[in-house]
Amino acid sequence: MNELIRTENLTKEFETRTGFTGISKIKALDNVNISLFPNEIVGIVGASGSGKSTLAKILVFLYKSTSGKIYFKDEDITKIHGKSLKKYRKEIQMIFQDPYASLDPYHSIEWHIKRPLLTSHYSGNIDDRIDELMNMVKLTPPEYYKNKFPHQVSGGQRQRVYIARVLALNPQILIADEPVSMLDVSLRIDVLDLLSKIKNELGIGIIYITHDLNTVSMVTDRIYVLHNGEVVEDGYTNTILTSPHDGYTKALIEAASDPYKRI
Amino acid sequence: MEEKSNLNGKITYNKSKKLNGYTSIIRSSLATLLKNNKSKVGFILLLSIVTFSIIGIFYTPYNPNAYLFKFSQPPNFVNLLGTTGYGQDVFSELLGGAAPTLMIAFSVGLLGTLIAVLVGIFAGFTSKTTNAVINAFINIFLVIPGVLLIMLFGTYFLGIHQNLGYLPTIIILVITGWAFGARTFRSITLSIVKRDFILSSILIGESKMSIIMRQIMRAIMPVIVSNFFFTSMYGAMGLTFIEYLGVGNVEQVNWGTMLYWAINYEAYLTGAWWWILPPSIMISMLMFSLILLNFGLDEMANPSLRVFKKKKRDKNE
Amino acid sequence: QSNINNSLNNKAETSSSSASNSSTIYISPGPTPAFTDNFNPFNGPWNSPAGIMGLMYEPLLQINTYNGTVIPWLATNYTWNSNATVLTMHLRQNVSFSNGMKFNATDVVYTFNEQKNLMGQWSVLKSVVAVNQYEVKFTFKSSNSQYLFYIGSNFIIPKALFSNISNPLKYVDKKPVGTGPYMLESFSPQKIVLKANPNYWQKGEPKIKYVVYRDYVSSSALTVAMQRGQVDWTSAFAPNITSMFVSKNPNYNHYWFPQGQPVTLLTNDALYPFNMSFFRQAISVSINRTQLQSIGEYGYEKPANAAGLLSQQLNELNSTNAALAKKLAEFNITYAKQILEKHGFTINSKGRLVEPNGTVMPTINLMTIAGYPDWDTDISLIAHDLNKLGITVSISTPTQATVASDVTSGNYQMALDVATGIGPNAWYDYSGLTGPVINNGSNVATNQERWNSTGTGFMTYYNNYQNVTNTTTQGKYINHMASIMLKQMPVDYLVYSADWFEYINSSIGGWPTAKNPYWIPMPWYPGPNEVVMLHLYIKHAGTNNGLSAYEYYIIGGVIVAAMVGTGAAMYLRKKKIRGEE
Amino acid sequence: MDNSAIEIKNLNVGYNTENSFSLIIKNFNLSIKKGEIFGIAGESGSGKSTLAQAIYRSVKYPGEIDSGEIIFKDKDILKMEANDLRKIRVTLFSFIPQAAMNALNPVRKIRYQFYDLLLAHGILPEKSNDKIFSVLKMVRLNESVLDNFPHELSGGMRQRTVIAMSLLLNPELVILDEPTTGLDVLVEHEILKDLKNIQRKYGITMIFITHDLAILYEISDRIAMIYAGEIVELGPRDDMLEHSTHPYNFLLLKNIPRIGVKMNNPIKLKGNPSNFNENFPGCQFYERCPFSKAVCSEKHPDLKEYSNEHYYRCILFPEWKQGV
Amino acid sequence: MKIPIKYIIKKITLFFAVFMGAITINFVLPRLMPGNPAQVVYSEILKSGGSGISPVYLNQLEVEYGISKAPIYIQYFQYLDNLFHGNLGISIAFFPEPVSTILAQALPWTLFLVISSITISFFIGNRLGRYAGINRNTGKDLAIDLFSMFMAAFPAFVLAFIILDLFSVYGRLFPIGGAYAINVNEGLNIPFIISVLYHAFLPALTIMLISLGGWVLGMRNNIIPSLNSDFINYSENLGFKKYQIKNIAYRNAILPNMTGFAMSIGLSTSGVIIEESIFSYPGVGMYMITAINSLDYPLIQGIFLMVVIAVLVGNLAVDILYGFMDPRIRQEGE
Ligand SMILES: Nc1ncnc2c1ncn2[C@@H]1O[C@H](COP(=O)(O)OP(=O)(O)OP(=O)(O)O)[C@@H](O)[C@H]1O
Ligand SMILES: Nc1ncnc2c1ncn2[C@@H]1O[C@H](COP(=O)(O)OP(=O)(O)OP(=O)(O)O)[C@@H](O)[C@H]1O
Ligand SMILES: [Mg+2]
Ligand SMILES: [Mg+2]
Repeated sequence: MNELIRTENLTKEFETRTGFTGISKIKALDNVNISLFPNEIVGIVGASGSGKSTLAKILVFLYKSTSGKIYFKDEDITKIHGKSLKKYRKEIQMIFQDPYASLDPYHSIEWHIKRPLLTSHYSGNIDDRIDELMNMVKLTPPEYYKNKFPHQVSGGQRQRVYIARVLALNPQILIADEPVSMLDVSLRIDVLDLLSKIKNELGIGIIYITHDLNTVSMVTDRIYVLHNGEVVEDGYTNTILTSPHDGYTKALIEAASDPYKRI
Repeated sequence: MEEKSNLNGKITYNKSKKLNGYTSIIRSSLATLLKNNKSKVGFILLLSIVTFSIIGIFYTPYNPNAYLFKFSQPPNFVNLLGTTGYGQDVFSELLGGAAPTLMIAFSVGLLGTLIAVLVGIFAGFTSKTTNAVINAFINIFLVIPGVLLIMLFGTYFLGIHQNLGYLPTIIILVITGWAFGARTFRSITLSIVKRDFILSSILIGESKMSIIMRQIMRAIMPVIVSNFFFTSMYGAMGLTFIEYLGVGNVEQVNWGTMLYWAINYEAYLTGAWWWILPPSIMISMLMFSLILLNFGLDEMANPSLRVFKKKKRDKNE
Repeated sequence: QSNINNSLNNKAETSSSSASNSSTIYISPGPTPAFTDNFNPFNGPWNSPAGIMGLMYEPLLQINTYNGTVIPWLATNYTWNSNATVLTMHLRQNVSFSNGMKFNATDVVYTFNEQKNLMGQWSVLKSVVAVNQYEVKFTFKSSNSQYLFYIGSNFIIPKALFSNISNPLKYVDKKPVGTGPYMLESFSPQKIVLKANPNYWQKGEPKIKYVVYRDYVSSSALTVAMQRGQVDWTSAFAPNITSMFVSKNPNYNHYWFPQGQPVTLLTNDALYPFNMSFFRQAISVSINRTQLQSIGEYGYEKPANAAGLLSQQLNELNSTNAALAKKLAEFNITYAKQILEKHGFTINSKGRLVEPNGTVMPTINLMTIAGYPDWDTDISLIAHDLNKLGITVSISTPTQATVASDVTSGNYQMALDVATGIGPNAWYDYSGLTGPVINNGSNVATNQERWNSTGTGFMTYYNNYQNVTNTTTQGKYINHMASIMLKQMPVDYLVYSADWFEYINSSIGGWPTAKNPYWIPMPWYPGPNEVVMLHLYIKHAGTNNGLSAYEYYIIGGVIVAAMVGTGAAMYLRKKKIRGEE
Repeated sequence: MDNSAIEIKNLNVGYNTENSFSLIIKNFNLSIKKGEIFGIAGESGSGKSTLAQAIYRSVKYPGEIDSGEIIFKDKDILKMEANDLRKIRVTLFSFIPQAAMNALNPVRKIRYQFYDLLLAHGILPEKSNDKIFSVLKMVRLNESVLDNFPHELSGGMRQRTVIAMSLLLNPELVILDEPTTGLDVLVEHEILKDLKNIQRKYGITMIFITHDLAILYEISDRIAMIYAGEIVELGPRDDMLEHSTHPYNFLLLKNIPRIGVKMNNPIKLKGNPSNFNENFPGCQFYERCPFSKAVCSEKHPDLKEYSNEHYYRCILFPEWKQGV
Repeated sequence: MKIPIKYIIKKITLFFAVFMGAITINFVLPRLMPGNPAQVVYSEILKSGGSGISPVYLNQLEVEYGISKAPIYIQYFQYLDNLFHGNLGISIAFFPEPVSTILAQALPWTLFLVISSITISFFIGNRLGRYAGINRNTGKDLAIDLFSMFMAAFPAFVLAFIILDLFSVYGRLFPIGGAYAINVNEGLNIPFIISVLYHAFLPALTIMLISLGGWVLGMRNNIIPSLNSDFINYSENLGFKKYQIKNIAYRNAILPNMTGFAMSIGLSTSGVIIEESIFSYPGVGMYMITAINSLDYPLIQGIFLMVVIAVLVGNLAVDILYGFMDPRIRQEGE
């Protein structure tokens, strides 16, 4: 099977001006090559500032890459814009880190799920589709939640509302940028389970971004370890977690918390 | 599971059943507004001024324009607030002049806010360069003293348009009064646009227009209302100012022209307080009511200013 | 150089303040923002403060525009040739400029010729030549007996000082030198001090040694200054002069408001319906001038007569003309309607005026200058009055500049403004109304009402008037002109503008009054004000205004002490707060 | 009890809201031993921060301490004069609040913030540079941070600065409210290690509050789980880990993903967090407990002793445990 | 102290952009006004009896006043060129005084009045606001709030008239106008200084009262969140003394008011027009009114330019100062 999405030497530099003349560049991504297949969850791990969010935003074209290429189903989409960008965006969606900020506080939950259906000119019965989506993310019964506003539901539920919202577009790829790091332990599992479930049921490819190696081990098939914008290690999750090669990976594993350990 | 209050009991589910459309938003914000004592007073004050002005449209004891009485009479039973130095009835002028004054204040508020919102949101939502250009443009208007512009434009309009009624006045005030709001809206939009829920809407393919109308406008609603109040205040003050400088339409009756004539007659030197004080007090009441309303809005938008009465309950309860 | 100047100035200041007790008059010509440090006579007599030039520069003759009295001044007498084409001025000898230079015919010739060259003034003069050192001959291109007034009132400029200056018009003259009774002593934008000219040709004059012009920015500031006796002589408008000024000190505070030029309702006579003289007449009688006086003009400005003469000159009219002039200026709406109905106009059921051809009279615009509250009130009153005649009037108040340019270019229907000329007899009153009829759209200087007098014979009398110098003949001509005017009424006269004049006679005496109207009294009127000035004398020492230097030092001490005290208290309090807790 | 560093008795804390006063911390009793790291865990909204603030008597309006006693050094903190309380802060005990990265004055250099602190406690700053240096060394910060503004430091450095300030005057007791939340994993790990070292070295008593159970178990000596403002389980760390007596603790532990440990369909909590209903007569955890039975909704359970120093608040124990 | 260069460059660029915009408006506006000054002067002379004058004189006046008939863009470049050489032209109303002389004479008075009164009102307003904010929701707070709101709500010129009336016309405590007494000599001597202070008192008081409200309410609304902020809570936790805490809150809350300060110095420079004319104060405001009435373009433009520069420089100065005072800005830029 072919990759859904693949990057080739993706590099991103941010420019910051210093002094009168100097322009200093921060390399947020440095020749990153990743790929994602349908029906798999790929993890991107790294500490804060390693470029994880930057990568995600480039993939959904919220940022432009400095160099490198992006292939969507073997088609070079690095330079798309306008209509074709809109079309591409239907295929790739992003889940944000903070479920408290990613939903519009002034709109009901139903509105959030309905909008993508309207913008993508969904042909079937919209109400049925909303119910279907809400059931899929286990916001049941749908009627109970539809007219609520984001601040009236828990963080985990918000994240699920958000997932329903992006699933409404039938994307082939989901990018989840630390989707559970703001959630309580008791809610994390639910959301992670949901991600696995939609992967299995819909065959979607998911890029799961996190700094928490614990959750990575739970859901991902493969991981890329990102350090200062570079992929320092990649491979099957189990292999890497049990026998890491890179020092940085080792440090990450060492720092991962575990109630059975003692500091 | 029962519907029950969540999140510190602040919002109850049944209240939010059908909170759709702007009217209900306005209604509910009004309710929040009126919870605040200061804005409640402001609202009542404004309401009474508006009522006063509406009465003035249909009824004044005497013709406010006609010179019917002895000059400079102090208040008495025939002329509740005395007469002007020209023999007009001050109370009739005050009553009849209310509606035009409010009309100007609120038109300036409305138009000024409209322009400010359009420019501000546009600036906040376009490319970096356009944004910078608009920012400079806004700054030009902020930096150029309004008074000078009022005088210049005022004289200009005096010169060219003679039968436009209050239109020139309103135009001048809008020209000089929109920039403050635009700056606010620009920076608010800039910060909102970076928020995840707007990014999310971009990603799901919403058009810019839809985002502006459905999300940004709604998010900045309290600011819009507050800006409307402020611009209206500017309109009321600006009107008096324009009239004082004599670059308005001094033949029409409103609170500004009342002051113009009173001051030209040196009413304060002749001791005709009944001529100069009523319009001043009415104008400041109008301003005052708007300021008070704004207080409530501030607390709405900025919860840290909010206070509740202590309702500590008995611990045995 | 500048050092000397400075020390001079300082000396002047101290001497002026010491002198201020004894022999000083405080003048304000009316509210102005600030005085200008330029006394170049080529810029005309109107430098700010208005009137000051008249105390430093002098004319050949002093002519009273109210009644035509002529006082020989720098000229001792003048003669006309028979057909009034040559005017000879005999100059006063032993007159010198304030710097000691002698005054003689060269200065007069220079003044007129230079003004002719530079400003296009005196174009009616063929030549100005000195017959000898004290005799100057003015030759006119045609008969021009009435130019005596203009020539006589012109200030004479010292040739010696100006002939070397390349562009006298743009020259900033900070050290004026004239033949007048005063010299500039010190200048600041808020205060100008003049000192008596020791070389003045009228021996013993001026009796008052210092003149202080004080700047009052607003009329209210001036009013208050008047109330407090801080100005002795001024020209200020105050809505209720008795309560605001006189009553504050009834023994000393006085006013006299002689009637000046009439305020006119300019009608654009080139336009329908104003091209019909009966229509203009009808308008004239439908205006309630008493109301204008009492409401618009605060009771000060009396209704004008329809002939348009200064009230001081009304005695020049014969009885028929006088009666008609009175009648046509009287409010009589029935008469107005009669006039119109006679010419086929009707009034419809809605009370609107209908033209003979059946159309309703369209709305007419009436404008006047914004910021003149009395005129602004007047036009709304007039609009009201005309409304009763069935004419809808819209009023507008643009800026002075707009009114000026609209009126000169004929871009108006009706305008409230001053259109008459001013001079010592009735002929001048008509001078503003005559002139070539020029199409609307191009600029005119006079005849802004665009009155076409052909066929009325008016211009014959007007022109002939200038050919004669005999007053009886002139009187005949005036009455001919007046009767034509009354029939034609090219403009409608409304009220006489008041010549504001207030004075305080606690320390200074000799003022013109209604009972003794010996001269035009306004301090801003350069020329006439000199005559008044020379009549004034000190009765006894005036009041001191302001604090003495000692008082200032005491106040200074108190302020410093208070500041130190507050500072110390704040410091101690702060220390206490920090020490606590 | 000589051994106790601080003792909380019958503490009730709540918030004034628009319509009512809602109790968050209810009848809370706890005694903390000298020299231990006492961990408090609970989900978001369970009242951890409220409790911490109450202990330090720094609850801010609309929050309010309703009643109770907090005995510290034989005195009731809640009844102390405000100025006396001020004086013992930082000198005897200190509090590092949640989101401490924002707790530094943004417009003042770190150095002067240290000086201000010294001044507040009547110490002349000029002579105390050594003290500042040593405490910075303790938290492994370079002296150069003194000349920086807070925004010039990374989150971890700011966090360390705050810790340093709180430790400056050698307090015996330190309350830390989520000291590492929001920090990078690696940094978090380091700070935790440092904290533990400091604690061990100087014998400071620490109250450590977090919602991250894994971290709590890594660092604490004793642990209290709170749910809806009440202790639901309390005991020594090892006991709590091995012998959970309350379903909440048990399930959370089970739900923590761990490297290399495959979770096969763990039993999950039901419902949503912070759905607390003060007036509910039964067990507050009833709605979320997968083992709950009808009895649970009827009577509010009391805190019972399971073994030495190990308490739990559940009617169904040990019944439910047999089901797993 | 590190210099926030990026921030300063940004501000200076904006400064020049705004400056160019302002001077262009300055060029265009007076030219939009109808009528021409020569005509006004000419018709005045005509009416005041100077009938010896012919229409040639009108052209003469136009040339003298520099009323150009060249195409507008050429005039614009001439204008820029003149500006560049510091040549502001010659006033028409005060002909032939150069505009720069008039400005040199008027501006110091205006600046003195504005800067002193705004500074005092800034100081007092911030203090009052601080007091109100610290004692919020008490009677004191309400009293201060209502007072300052009322002041802000009252038409400025009416307030000026009332003050003039009370203290000067009827009260006779203060002079009714002018910048100094008639009998003192200009210069650095005690009578002059005291006289100047004495005369400036009422206008300054008016400006102060008018602008007070803004500072009070601004400060109050800034300091309340500041008092609730994390770093204040933390300072309390550290056992800071009360005055230390108030100072910390105050210092953080005053920053936003600082920008307002620059703005208002500039804006008041023109806002004092009213106060100046009511109190007969010889500042630019009075000249402005005359200039507009007599269509004195050069003077209008000169004043406009001065005021705009004053506002801009004030803004720039405070912006830059702000950059130093609020260290956060140095990095973020805006
Ligand atoms: N808009 C931007 N402008 C300049 N630099 C940026 C920008 N966005 C990110 N960076 C820089 O790029 C680097 C990578 O940032 P990124 O947000 O991708 O990190 P991350 O791995 O997502 O971190 P975190 O775990 O904190 O979210 C950082 O050094 C950051 O400072
Ligand atoms: N200002 C407030 N007004 C009303 N209720 C509040 C306020 N602050 C907190 N609460 C309520 O008090 C309860 C406990 O809050 P607290 O901050 O102590 O929780 P927490 O356990 O520290 O949570 P987190 O892990 O999110 O920090 C919550 O239900 C919260 O809704
Ligand atoms: Mg990130
Ligand atoms: Mg907390």
